[in-house]
Amino acid sequence: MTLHIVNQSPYRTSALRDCLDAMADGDALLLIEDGVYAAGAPTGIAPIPAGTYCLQADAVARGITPAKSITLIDDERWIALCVEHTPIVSWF
Amino acid sequence: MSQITLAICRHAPYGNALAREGLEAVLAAAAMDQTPDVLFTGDGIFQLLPDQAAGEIDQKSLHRNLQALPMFGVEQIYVCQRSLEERAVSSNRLAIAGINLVLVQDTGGLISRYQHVLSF
Amino acid sequence: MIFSLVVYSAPHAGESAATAVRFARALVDQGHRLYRVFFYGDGVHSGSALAAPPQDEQDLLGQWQALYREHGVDLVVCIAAAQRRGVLSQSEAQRLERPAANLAEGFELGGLGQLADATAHSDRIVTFGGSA
Amino acid sequence: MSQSVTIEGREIPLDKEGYLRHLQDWSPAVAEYMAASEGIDLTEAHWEVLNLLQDFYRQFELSPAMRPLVKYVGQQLGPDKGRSIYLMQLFPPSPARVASKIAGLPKPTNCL
Repeated sequence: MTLHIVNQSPYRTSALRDCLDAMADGDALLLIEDGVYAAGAPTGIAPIPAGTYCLQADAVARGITPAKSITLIDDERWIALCVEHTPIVSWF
Repeated sequence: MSQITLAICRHAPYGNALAREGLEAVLAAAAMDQTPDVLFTGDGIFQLLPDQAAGEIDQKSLHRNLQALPMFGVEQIYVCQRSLEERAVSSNRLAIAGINLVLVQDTGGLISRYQHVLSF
Repeated sequence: MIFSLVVYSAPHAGESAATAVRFARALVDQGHRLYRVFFYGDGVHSGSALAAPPQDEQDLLGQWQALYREHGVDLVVCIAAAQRRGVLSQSEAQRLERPAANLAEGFELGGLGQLADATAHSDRIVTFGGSA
Repeated sequence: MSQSVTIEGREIPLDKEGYLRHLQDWSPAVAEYMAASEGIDLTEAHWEVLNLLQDFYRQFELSPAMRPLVKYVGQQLGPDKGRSIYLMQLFPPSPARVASKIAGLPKPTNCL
């Protein structure tokens, strides 16, 4: 199963949309850096799948409160996700 | 048999160095007999447009570099069909001599076959 | 598990240079092996010894160098990308007849073959993309 | 140390490794000079490969590494010549690098 990592705001580039188009069943999605702007209120640009992960520090830093369906994680859990998944694809 | 590495090219040529440097990385790996598979998706499909006259902006033609792929042992590339449709680019404009263009609908399924993905 | 990282963003330009070094530190702290960090594109600026950020800002160069000192992490700056952007070792500066060298201690210049080699020798590759 | 040579009455600036500073300065006489500095006396067999390298560069805007060079030579000149040993005999010790230099292609970015 693939781990997809998105670090771009959904309002600025197509990274998130391209990523969602390329997700297979069972894949995981992690939002980091400006990608966390997709984790707040529903954007209307692209619905975020349930079970999506969000790097907590990046959300907190930006004053973003992620939706309830999103799992907040730290760097350790991020690494664990990398161990659990292959390949790892970054969208930027 | 699936390969170890997939290179995903999703940036347009010229506006971003990543398109050229991604291709250089693919060529370098191929020259070392570690030829990756290559997927063009998103704006990366614009790299494949014919009639690029990059000399007009004092750049080298990425399209000509792409034509060298068969010399490096890359004889097939994957192209995301949805990206082509979104951008109104017809796949029959994209022919490159010596390269078999494989249109992909299920990019997620393709990606899942590899151990490593390098994004460019 | 053996990891390699690929870094595209210049320090203090895109955030991902900082994310990458934080991730790298967390990796080795958890006992994973970091086989190589490959700096490509604008990421090659990470290897410049001339960066002098103010004291109240992150010292990314120092953090990479600490990883090199403490864990022998292989910090490879792509030579082709570095030549274009002006990150040169002493010998490259001489060879290319440039007036100064700036490759920081702990970093080495290497070819793109080192990226291919990293994919062959790592269980996982994580790319830290640019933002431009 | 920068240098220049005078070839056919023209002054040609070279960098310290003997590469042309300006690619447009290349001429067959310049090639003869550069080959001599690599200890190579250019024969027809050499020229056949040099011309192909220039074709390769015109076609692809790239200087070839060894693997594509061998393939290209094989396609154009036949399998007997499309072998690394053949190119090695003509342009020792590193055919892609040495022949590219003599053919007036850009200096490679990726060799230390």
